[in-house]
Amino acid sequence: MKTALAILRKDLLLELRTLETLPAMALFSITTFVIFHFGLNRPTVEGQTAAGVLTVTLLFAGILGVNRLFVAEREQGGFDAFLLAPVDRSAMLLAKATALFLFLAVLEVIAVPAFGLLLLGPSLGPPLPSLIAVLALADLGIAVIGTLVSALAVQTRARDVIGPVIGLPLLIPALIATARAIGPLLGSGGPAPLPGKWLLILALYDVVFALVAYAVFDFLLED
Amino acid sequence: MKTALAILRKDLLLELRTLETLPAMALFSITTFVIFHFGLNRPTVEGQTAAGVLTVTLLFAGILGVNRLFVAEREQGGFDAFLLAPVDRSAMLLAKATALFLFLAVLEVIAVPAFGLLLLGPSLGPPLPSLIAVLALADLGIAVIGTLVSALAVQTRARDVIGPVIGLPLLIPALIATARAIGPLLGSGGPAPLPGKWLLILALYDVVFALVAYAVFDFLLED
Amino acid sequence: MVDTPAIELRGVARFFGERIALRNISVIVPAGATLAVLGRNGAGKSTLLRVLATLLRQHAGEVSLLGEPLPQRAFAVRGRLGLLAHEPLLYRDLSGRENLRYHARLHGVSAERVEDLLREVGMERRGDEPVRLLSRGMVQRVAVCRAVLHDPEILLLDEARANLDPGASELVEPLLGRASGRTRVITSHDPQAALAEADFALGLRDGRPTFSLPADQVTPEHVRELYA
Amino acid sequence: MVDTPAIELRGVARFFGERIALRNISVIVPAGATLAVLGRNGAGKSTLLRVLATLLRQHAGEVSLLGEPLPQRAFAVRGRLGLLAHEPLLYRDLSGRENLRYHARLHGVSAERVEDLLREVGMERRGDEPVRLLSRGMVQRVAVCRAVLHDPEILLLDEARANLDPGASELVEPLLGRASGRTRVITSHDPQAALAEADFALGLRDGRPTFSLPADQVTPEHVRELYA
Amino acid sequence: MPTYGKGLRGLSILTLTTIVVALTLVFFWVPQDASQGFIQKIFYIHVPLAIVSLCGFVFGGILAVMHLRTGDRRYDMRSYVAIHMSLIFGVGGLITGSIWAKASWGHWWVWNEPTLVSFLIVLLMYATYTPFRFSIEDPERQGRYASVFAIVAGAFVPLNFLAVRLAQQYVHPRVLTLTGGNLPGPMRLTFTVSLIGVALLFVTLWKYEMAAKNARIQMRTLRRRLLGDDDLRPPQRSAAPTL
Ligand code: HEM
Ligand SMILES: Nc1ncnc2c1ncn2[C@@H]1O[C@H](COP(=O)(O)OP(=O)(O)OP(=O)(O)O)[C@@H](O)[C@H]1O
Ligand SMILES: Nc1ncnc2c1ncn2[C@@H]1O[C@H](COP(=O)(O)OP(=O)(O)OP(=O)(O)O)[C@@H](O)[C@H]1O
Ligand SMILES: [Mg+2]
Ligand SMILES: [Mg+2]
Repeated sequence: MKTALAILRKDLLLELRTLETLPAMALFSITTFVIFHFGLNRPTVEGQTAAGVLTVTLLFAGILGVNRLFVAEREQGGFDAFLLAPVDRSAMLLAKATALFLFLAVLEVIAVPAFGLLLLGPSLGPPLPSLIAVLALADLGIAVIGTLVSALAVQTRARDVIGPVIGLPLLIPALIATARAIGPLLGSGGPAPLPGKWLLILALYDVVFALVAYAVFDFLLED
Repeated sequence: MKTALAILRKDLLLELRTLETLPAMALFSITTFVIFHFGLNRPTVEGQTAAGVLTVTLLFAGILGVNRLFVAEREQGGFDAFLLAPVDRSAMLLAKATALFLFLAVLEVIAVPAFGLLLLGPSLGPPLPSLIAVLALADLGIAVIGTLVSALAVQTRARDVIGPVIGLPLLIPALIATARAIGPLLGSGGPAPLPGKWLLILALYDVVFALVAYAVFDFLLED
Repeated sequence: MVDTPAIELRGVARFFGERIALRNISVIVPAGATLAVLGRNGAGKSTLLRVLATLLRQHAGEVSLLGEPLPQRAFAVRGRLGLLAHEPLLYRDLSGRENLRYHARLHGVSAERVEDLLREVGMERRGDEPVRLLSRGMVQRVAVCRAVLHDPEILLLDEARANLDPGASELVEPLLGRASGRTRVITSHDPQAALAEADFALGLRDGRPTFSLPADQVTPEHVRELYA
Repeated sequence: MVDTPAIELRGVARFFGERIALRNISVIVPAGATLAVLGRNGAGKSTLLRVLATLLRQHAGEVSLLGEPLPQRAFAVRGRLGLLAHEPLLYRDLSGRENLRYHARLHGVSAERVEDLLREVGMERRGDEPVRLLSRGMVQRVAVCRAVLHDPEILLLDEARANLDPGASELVEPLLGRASGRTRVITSHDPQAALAEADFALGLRDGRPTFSLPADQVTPEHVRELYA
Repeated sequence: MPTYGKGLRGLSILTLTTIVVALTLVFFWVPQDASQGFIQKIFYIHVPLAIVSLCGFVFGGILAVMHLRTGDRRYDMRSYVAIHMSLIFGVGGLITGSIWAKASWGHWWVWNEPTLVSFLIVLLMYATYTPFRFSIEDPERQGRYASVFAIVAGAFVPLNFLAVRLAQQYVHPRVLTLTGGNLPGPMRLTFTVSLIGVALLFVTLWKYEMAAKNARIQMRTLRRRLLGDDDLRPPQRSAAPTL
């Protein structure tokens, strides 16, 4: 736990040392929505389309975040240094997944209001609590899978393909569930109740992969 | 010219060895289509919406490629080695833009059929030639801007964020033109003729920024 | 009880695919002694050090460090050994101080120790600059701090003094040198210097041992043969 | 016509922000001679070499290489100089051979030259492995090939023999050594060895010259002062 | 070294007068717009702000070209200050525009006004300028890269307007058009005076900031001369050029 905190702290330091990331992400999300506006050529979106837009934005940010999180470890020997320390391997999983989760969460804190302001037809207020729940679950999934897969990619050294090729397909179920769960919330007639089925699937997905990640992570880091 | 070829060759070889960029780009776009396929309540899209989804997806995938364009040069001293050679600096621009263009082209060879299969309502066959023309022009724009932005971002500390943040707004005009040019091609009633206006704007965009890039690129490599 | 040796290797082998990086290595280093590993480029020196550092597993044979067999009880010896490899293992975008603080937290070492060490290697005034902006020798100084931060019992030094100026070499002597009292495994491409500070010597050639002797029994003939 | 010196610096300065990395450096190296640059970690040796390599511009003073003023005519001397810096400047995911072929293309050198060089440093059989999998010394050998690939008139060597085993040191002698007939600027943390193979010596301290003399006039006193 | 303080006082007075005159005209003289009422008066602040800010960006780009051509770092400083000022003016334009939109259309944001959308994109672009500078340590490289940025962004501005304007199939019916001849006389006069006032304000602020920056640099040079070079400080990071 303390180890995970140390790693997390180091990552956040690396990432945020000048707080230039946050404004950058704010700009980035606004730009993204401007792009969707022009791309879809609609002044507003709602329902499933809105859900799709949000999910894809999330996915894109996730990939960027994953790249960023593990590059320093790989290029600068951070993994070796970590492996030399007398600490629990899973701390790395915990720390990296948390960092990724935070990255996504911060992005959403900025991007979702921007989305509401710029692109979303229906008001953002009513569906917000449910939306937060869904997004949190989705972030968790992306964070766990992203960490697992990048660790795999870093450690195999011959890091060919592995990262995205395994990671993205693995994420598809979670992403579909996310889009489906969000869709009804953003309907033009006001939010429908949260679709429990999709939420459940998402939660199940998170739990399963968190357990799997925890179980296999140690082996990934050895050798 | 020969220099550019040498660099290009090296870049392609590196990509072939590490497969870091293309799989991520391709899988990202396919994942996006899958999300929209299962996420939208419509099984298919057409017209402007189809054009928007396709363009935005390709643009994002392109940004993923942009981010990695100069990473190897920076981390492994490739810039220095290149600067030591008695060759024209612009060769780097030419080579990197070509590499990016090729990546995008390969990406499209995979992503466009996937799009036709997963998402597009109307048949992909009839509009294909016009589509290829538009995409080629769009790729050119992304390649030039992407190279420029990537060269700008790679020497900064927040490189992974700064690249997309500068690149996306810069690409908006190209994106608008592309989406608008593609829209009529994918109409449900069969392809309309290519909208010349947008093609022209796209071409103008490409030419202007190619010239600007050529003019300023040297300054990015010195020192 | 008989003193357990600090390091004991018996018939150790390690492959990379088909390539033999280490083969049939047996050596014993008593606590506090220094082993010099010599050999040509690619002989397997760094690989051996990485095996000892628990970063690589052996494919055959037995390794035990401080009485604990590897790799089974690797977790028990981590934190009791320090590695200074070819790469400094520092984050280039963090400052030396931040890097060391991070490692201090990982190893449960106090922040004062970081300051002490930085002072000892003469980097206290440059400690707040990103490692990327430091000169190569300064980076190496910080890397030395990293390796000895947790006061390890075993030190694995892979050409540790490369890039250090003569003054810095002296500064790090109490940390890395024989006087530190640690059990050490060192590699160097200066066989004379290495043998002078070693108690035992292991000669490697294409991953196989050519000699494994007390340092004072290594003859110039041995050395010549090793590099021939 | 009087022979133009291969390297001529007059009052050269270079800053990094407020920091003075070089100040008031003046030195002349005739063609074919060797200049040893000595100094502590952070003295500015690598910075000087990077200025000479046209990778950094001086902020004050004049630099001329082979009679061409820098940075104005940098393009005219690139391709006539070779740099071996702290970093090998090789792509880690490409093989040694691929790396060298790439540089050969950039420099307009034939592919045979690559093979010859690889053979000369004893890497012809390991030339097809990604650099990332090579041992540190093997990487350095490939880096040596890279630096002399285009048969440069001026060689800038930043601790060029670090990580090379004694045998490899001999192998690269005809390429990097005095016998190569090139004008050389070398740095080293072994002042004795460096002075022995140099004609001129420049001592740097915090970026400022402490001495600039023919190598045989450098006394142990000078050296002591430099590192004190 | 040029002294940017010269003539600054006269310029300040002129600017102040023009702005006071403009405000007087806006609030006490020009007739209220028939359909939009009092809120329409924000037009006289909003549009000049936006126009001046755009011109400032282009100005910054031109200065950046000069920087790269001459290698004189002072041009970088000028370009930096120009873009910085333009950003402030641009945000002002965006906010006043937002207020206007809220008052007249009931939304803070509308997509069907091409100037507005394209200006948003331009602002998004330039908003990265300062963080971008800040993330480059080497002052010289910082200047060079920032200039490249400024040039590329400068070229981007017109292209962006073209594309965005064409993309709008339906343009909101307009009460006022700058180019069209249907701006009534008093309105045109008021608008022109406002525009001149804001432009003068821009120039004045630009000069003030240049003068301040200049003074600081001269201070440092002096201090270095007095204390000698041995004042070895680590390179301090700043988005602003340090020369
Ligand atoms: C949030 C930002 C903005 C909003 C909400 C906004 C809103 C408006 C509104 C409501 C009008 C009046 C249109 C009419 O009554 O016909 C207007 C006009 C105008 N705006 Fe903005 N604006 C914004 C930003 C900008 C920017 C950044 C520019 C800079 C180029 C700009 C330039 C203009 C011009 C030139 C006009 C007069 C156009 C005409 O009547 O032809 N606006 N704006
Ligand atoms: N990860 C790896 N994959 C494949 N081969 C490897 C790997 N690491 C090392 N090798 C090979 O193992 C052999 C031994 O390498 P090692 O780094 O141990 O040599 P070394 O004795 O340290 O040499 P040097 O003096 O050059 O540092 C070399 O042939 C090297 O190419
Ligand atoms: N890019 C940079 N930015 C800021 N400072 C730098 C940069 N590069 C070098 N320096 C500083 O310049 C000084 C000289 O560095 P240089 O690398 O030339 O030293 P050196 O003599 O080669 O030392 P070493 O023996 O350790 O290799 C050092 O204080 C270093 O921190
Ligand atoms: Mg080694
Ligand atoms: Mg150096």
